[in-house]
Amino acid sequence: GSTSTESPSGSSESSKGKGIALAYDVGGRGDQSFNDAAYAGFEKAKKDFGLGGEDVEPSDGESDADKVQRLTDLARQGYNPVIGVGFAYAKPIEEVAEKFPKTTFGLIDDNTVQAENVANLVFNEEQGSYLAGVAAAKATKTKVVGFVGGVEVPLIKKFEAGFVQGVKDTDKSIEVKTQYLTQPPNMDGFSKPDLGKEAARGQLDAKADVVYHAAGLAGQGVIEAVAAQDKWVIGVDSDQYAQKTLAKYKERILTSMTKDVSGAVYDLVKSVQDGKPLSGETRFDLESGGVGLSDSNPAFTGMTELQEAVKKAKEDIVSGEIEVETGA
Amino acid sequence: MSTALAKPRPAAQQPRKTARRRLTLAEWMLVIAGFLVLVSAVRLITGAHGITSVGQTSTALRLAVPIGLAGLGGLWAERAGVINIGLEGMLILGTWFGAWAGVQWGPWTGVVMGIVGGALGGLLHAIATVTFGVNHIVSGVAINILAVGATRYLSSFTFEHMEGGTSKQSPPIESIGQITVPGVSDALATLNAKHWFVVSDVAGLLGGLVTNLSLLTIVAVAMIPLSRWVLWNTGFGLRLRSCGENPTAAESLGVNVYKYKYIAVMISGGFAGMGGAFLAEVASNIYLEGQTGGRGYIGLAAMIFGNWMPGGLALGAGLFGYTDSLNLRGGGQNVHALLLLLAILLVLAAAWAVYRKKYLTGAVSAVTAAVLFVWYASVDEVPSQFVSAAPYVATLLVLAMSAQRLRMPKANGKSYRKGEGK
Amino acid sequence: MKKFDKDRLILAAGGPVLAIVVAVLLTSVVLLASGRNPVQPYALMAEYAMHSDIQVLIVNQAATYYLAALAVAVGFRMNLFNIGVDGQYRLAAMAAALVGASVTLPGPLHILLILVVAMLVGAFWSGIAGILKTTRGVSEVVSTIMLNSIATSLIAYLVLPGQFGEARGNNLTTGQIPESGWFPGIDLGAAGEVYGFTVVAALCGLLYWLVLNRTRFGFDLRATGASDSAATASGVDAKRMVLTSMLISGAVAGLAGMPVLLGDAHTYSLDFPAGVGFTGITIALLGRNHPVGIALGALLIAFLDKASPTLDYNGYEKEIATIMQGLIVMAVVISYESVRRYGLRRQQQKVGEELAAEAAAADGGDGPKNRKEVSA
Amino acid sequence: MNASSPPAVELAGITKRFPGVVANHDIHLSVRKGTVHAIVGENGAGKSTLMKILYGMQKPDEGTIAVDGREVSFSDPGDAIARGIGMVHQHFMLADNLTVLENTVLGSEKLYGIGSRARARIKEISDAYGLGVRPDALVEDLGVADRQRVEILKVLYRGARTLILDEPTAVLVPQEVDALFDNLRELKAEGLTVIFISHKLGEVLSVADDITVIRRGTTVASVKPADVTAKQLAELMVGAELPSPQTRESTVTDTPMLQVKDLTLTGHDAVDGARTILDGVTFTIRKGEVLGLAGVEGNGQTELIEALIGIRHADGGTITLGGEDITSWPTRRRREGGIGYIPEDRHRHGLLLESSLWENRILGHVTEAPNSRGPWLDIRAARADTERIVAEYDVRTPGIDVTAASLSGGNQQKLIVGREMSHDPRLLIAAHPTRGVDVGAQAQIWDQIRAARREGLAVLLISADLDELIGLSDTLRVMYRGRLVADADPATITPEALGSAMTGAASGHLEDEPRGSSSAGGRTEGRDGGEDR
Ligand SMILES: Nc1ncnc2c1ncn2[C@@H]1O[C@H](COP(=O)(O)OP(=O)(O)OP(=O)(O)O)[C@@H](O)[C@H]1O
Ligand SMILES: Nc1ncnc2c1ncn2[C@@H]1O[C@H](COP(=O)(O)OP(=O)(O)OP(=O)(O)O)[C@@H](O)[C@H]1O
Ligand SMILES: [Mg+2]
Ligand SMILES: [Mg+2]
Repeated sequence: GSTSTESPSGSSESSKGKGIALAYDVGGRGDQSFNDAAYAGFEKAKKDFGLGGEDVEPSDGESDADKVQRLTDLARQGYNPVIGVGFAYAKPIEEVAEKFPKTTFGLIDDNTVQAENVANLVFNEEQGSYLAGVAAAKATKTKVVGFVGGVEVPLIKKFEAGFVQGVKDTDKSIEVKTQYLTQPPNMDGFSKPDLGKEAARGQLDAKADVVYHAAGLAGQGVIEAVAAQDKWVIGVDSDQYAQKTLAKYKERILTSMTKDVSGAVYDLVKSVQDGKPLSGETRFDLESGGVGLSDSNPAFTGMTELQEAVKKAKEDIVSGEIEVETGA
Repeated sequence: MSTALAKPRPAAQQPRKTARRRLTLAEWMLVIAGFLVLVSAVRLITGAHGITSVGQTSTALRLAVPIGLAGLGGLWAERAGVINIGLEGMLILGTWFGAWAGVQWGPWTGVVMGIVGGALGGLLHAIATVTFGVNHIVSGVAINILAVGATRYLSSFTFEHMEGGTSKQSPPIESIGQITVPGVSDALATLNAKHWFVVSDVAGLLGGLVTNLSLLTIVAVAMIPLSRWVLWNTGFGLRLRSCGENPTAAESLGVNVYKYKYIAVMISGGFAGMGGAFLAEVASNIYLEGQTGGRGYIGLAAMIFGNWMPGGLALGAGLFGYTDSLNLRGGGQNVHALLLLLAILLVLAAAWAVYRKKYLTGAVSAVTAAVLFVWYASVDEVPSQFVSAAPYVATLLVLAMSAQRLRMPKANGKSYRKGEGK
Repeated sequence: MKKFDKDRLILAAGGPVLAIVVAVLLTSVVLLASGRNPVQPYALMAEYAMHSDIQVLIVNQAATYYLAALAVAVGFRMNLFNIGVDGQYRLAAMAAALVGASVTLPGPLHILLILVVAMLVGAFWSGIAGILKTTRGVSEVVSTIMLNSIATSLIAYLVLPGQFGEARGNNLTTGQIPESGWFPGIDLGAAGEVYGFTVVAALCGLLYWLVLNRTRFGFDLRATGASDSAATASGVDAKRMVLTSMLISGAVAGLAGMPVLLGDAHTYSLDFPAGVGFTGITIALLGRNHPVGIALGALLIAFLDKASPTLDYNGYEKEIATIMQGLIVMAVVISYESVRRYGLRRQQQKVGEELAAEAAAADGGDGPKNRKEVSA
Repeated sequence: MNASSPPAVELAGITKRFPGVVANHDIHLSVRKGTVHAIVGENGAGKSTLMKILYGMQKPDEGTIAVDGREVSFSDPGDAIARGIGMVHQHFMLADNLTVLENTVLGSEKLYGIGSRARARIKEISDAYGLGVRPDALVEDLGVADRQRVEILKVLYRGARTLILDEPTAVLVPQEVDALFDNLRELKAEGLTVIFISHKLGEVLSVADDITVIRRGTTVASVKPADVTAKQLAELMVGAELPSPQTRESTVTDTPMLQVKDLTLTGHDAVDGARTILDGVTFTIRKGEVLGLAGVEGNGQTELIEALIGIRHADGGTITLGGEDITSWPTRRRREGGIGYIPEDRHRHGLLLESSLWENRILGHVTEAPNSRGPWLDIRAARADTERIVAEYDVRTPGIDVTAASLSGGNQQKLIVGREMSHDPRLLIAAHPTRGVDVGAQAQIWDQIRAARREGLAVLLISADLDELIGLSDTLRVMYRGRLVADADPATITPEALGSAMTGAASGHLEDEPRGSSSAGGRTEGRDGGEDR
């Protein structure tokens, strides 16, 4: 029989294609985090460049074969670029990219796949987290700060490592409490705010007065718990101070460690549109602004000593004077 | 659920005066006091003051509530003879309906609708198992699948179009309100912070029960004695239980067994639904896909653990909530302290087994105790991966030590047809 | 006797067909109620599944499901409810991948080693539940639920880079199994590759049937499932039977990870498919623990899984497929039960009728019936 | 009583069909107020069905019911109870895990609540009729006679004016039966009506005012006890002459087949810890001997059988089969070694109800020819042999592929007997081999046991039917509270004498006194007095 993707129009090879394709990782659209950020970039690019597009969610417990199928489907239909959100797409993209040399594949959060038509969009989360650590160290009065990670996977370990280093480099005597919510493959730790809430309460009870979370949706629980006690919380991924669902707590959101997935998606689309598609590893780091600290909370920008320390740390990282650990 | 192997029959001609030896109140107090002293000692030795802190207890309570409610759901169904493995699905329906109504009409309406949602799941289970006589487990599994699909589907018509909601998440729900017993709470917290022997531990345990109590938590906790009262002290409860013990006998006395099974399974779903509403409204303030995370199954386990009794299941849910809270609140050190506690308990168990001349059990306990002690002595913290397994390991261990004393309702899980009894 | 057999065949086929029709109708009601076209989703899915590459996906997925469902079915046949297939499957896949990646052996031996490790580890994990049940009376339902979660923690620990795992970008893996440990697939060109292990899965089904229906052991197992007390009285050691079937169930669960591991992934990583064991329960129920029924059930669920993405592309909610799954399971079990009852009643009726006819003939023939009986 | 008052119960033209069976066909029955009305009929005649219809548990397909002259229609037992009808079922309808009080008030909570008022009322009734029940005891801790009383109490508690007792005496020993009859007479004196079902004709003649005979689902006669003899009644029931178990030609040899020495069994259960179930049980069965074991249910017979077959492991003592010590053998090896087993509860222990006949033929003998070769089943041979059993043992079935559940009880039993006999057992353990089996099949099963005995089979027979026990056995033993307390010669013993030993009133060697009072011979305990015969 025929395969699902044999496109009768034959338009697949045209350079302009049908637009952008976005394939999500577990969680999919609506996770208020990673996937949603990718979606934001996707939407913006669609609008700015007047493109069409398709975004597709995964099913539960799927294997690589399903991802390969999804990517092939999208590439065959003529989408370009085809973006896989999350490291789970590494192997599938490696396989599919070979079959579609003219299509650009974006791979977020992974740099293990090397190919001419694959753009590895990776982030130095540890660098941004380092700044968060510096800010926390400067903001704490009790000399105890907390870190709540959603699921104990290497990606989140990077957040932790940078944060801890940032705190310790600023003031060795500060104690960092670390708490993960679940272990993989149980991804509840990214989606259960109640767990985040209880973990944050535990850290607050242990005297922490600044808590940094890297827990996706579960982080909402962290924010709620910390705000309830008028302590500082540091958000993650996007500027959580500006998030509507969190408006109630925004006063207590000191800052957020932003990870510009949206921008990365946008950049990739733009490069394809410009006819110079990104290839190989593109790092989104402090220097490029791919990661950083948001400063929409006036209370945050008003802390001068803190701001200076953060600025200094940023310069040192950019200049290479400070080498931030990734926890691997 | 379990296939009972041949059980000795009582010799007919020897009526036994004391049917079941129960611990007296005084003995219970003694056991509890002994346990407290032990825990306190372990706390002082290890310096893991977190194990009996106010926050720990209060977190444990919050984590225990949905499990306990699911367990109560299981209890009501199984007391009427229907195994309810669909609790997970009913919990899911509870989260969705609770949030859906909660967002629009306020949290208490949400609770009511959560209960209704769960009860709908119960109704479906009752139709399948009571009317059609389908295997109870099969029907439960089907309900779990259906609930997942239905709530996802419904979300994309409702929450997705709401301000602040997505297809996987509801907008925030207004808080249901919480209370802290003024004065008492602070006093207990102060006492707890002194780290005194036993006194601080008791203060911590009590403190957790009067601090930051959600109103729904109070309602939920009240359901335990209420269930006990209804099931064991009213005619309604007696009829319901008789359906789980011997439905044919109940039928022969004019009890409408189908009706009571229906009621019981719907109440069962209602409790699970309330648990779901609790998850969506108190534990977090939004509905989220996958929010229940297997708590229905854990609730079922708590109920079996509690020997199909409300008090027992509360204990089971409490144990689970407590170990889970240890895990979420600086787990490594706390669980490390627990290793020592467990080792000591096992030494005691070994001694008891040897006293009862059960040498094999004694030896196994002793060896396990030794292993735990070595582990305790050789590390400062338990790896987080193992900490997260603590609630499950604890449940398994306690069950392994107590399971043989359990007794489920005799006709539980059996299909019943009117007029076909022998 | 042929008459009964024909009846039975009609009844056996009637149940599922009726059920699927009912489930489809109910799903259409749901679609209608939500203002969707009540027919088009099926057409879309059917059309999508006509494509050969989707068919390959379905078959490959079905192989995994099939093994998981067989594992569940072995338990069901004994009235044991092994909810722990998922944990056994994941732990076994992880251990097998670890061992497979750390040795190099000639092809068949390498694969054999991996399979043996997978089965042993799966059996070990289910055996814990078995031992707890036989020695301590712990319900396997509860213990396997707990063991699933404990397996998660154990795996998380073992795949840490400090332990046995290695980091690959943001992923953690157990290292790549060398090519000698790959199970050769069946290449279908553009449609893709069917896992070679699908054949093994089918053989497992055959073996399951053979052991259950043609051996002494299988008879004992079925007898225990049909009546625990009668089996004990017939000389089956019920406890040993519980443990044995738990071990077999776990070993088969261990194999469930092999189609993907040996045919595609060649390593265990954080994104290895989870939840397969739960789907296995559904499928075992659908297939009534019969190897052919399970195969059909596995294909049906795999079809719903793999064809549902097309709904997404066409503006429908993919969840329609999940709802359908639930409705099918519900409808199937209800119709099975009704059909079973009907069949039993019908048979009793026939026995009654035939005996009455026989008695009438005998009465007409010679004298009072009782006299004849006693002298017989 | 008052002849002009309407009958307490009047059934007219009742017909009830079950799949494959017409249980009741055009039955007419009229029960006078204030009398004891007996209904007799052989197994499966339709007595219980009729009573269930009267009690609202089954709906008649045709016919009418009138209570106190008014026509009624019951949709469930609640309606019947409201009309003053109460029923004590053939099989106890009690929830084991509930207390006597709970079992009693269940369904009638409105009468006196479920607390102290109910308890007081129960005490009152119990005292009034001398039932002696303890309201707070768990039913599972009660013996059969006590359970029987709880059942009667349940009916009285509801204020029933018409009591249905469905085979209340089946599990009672003669002394308990007498006590029950005293209760019945008292009830009658109070103006209550009793419908009493039994196939023990002696009882019926002694207690009933009227007798109705049912045969094959329909009323065949209504008689007064003064007008009939037991033999006439029996022939009315059966519609033919009666077979009898009495045949005495001894085949006992000197070779011991089964020797049991000091068998001791202690039960451990969560409920009340250790408890002695079997206490030093010692006996021998020789080739060609039938040893009958009498005893009230629950005195350890079940456990003894289970210990012999190996389902339970004895805590002490030895079991020797044909000179071989089999104490440590598992069940399967014992069965392979030549122990045949006719279990007392065929549905729980003897059959796979939803499996076919040929699979049931394999059950228990899966390792033996012709069922298997090596590890493989030999289905063809098993089927062929099933055909043979069906033919030889007159199992009435249209074929061997039907499920066991679709056979009638008697035919199920014949299949089991055929199966066990097909493996040439050296020892047959037969527990209630003819329970629930009709007269024809009963005789057949007796014949088969006798025939095998002639060829050297040793039989351990346990039965509640004392006539069967006395008629079939070469030797009799009585078991009481886990011990063999008495022995007797079946040639001379009477059921009454046996009955008194079963209640523990007599022990040692029971003398052949015609109306056996309990004056026991020596005070020898079963343990000591066992080996001397
Ligand atoms: N629920 C039922 N379904 C089908 N057949 C039934 C049912 N109940 C009774 N029967 C059949 O109806 C017939 C009459 O049974 P019933 O129990 O009334 O007999 P009985 O006279 O009480 O016998 P026994 O002396 O053995 O108690 C039997 O053949 C029995 O198998
Ligand atoms: N509770 C029940 N439910 C369904 N069918 C029943 C039930 N009891 C009996 N039957 C059916 O009724 C028929 C007769 O069974 P039963 O054993 O009562 O017959 P019987 O008349 O006593 O026969 P026998 O004289 O051989 O003992 C069988 O087909 C049996 O399957
Ligand atoms: Mg019968
Ligand atoms: Mg009867």
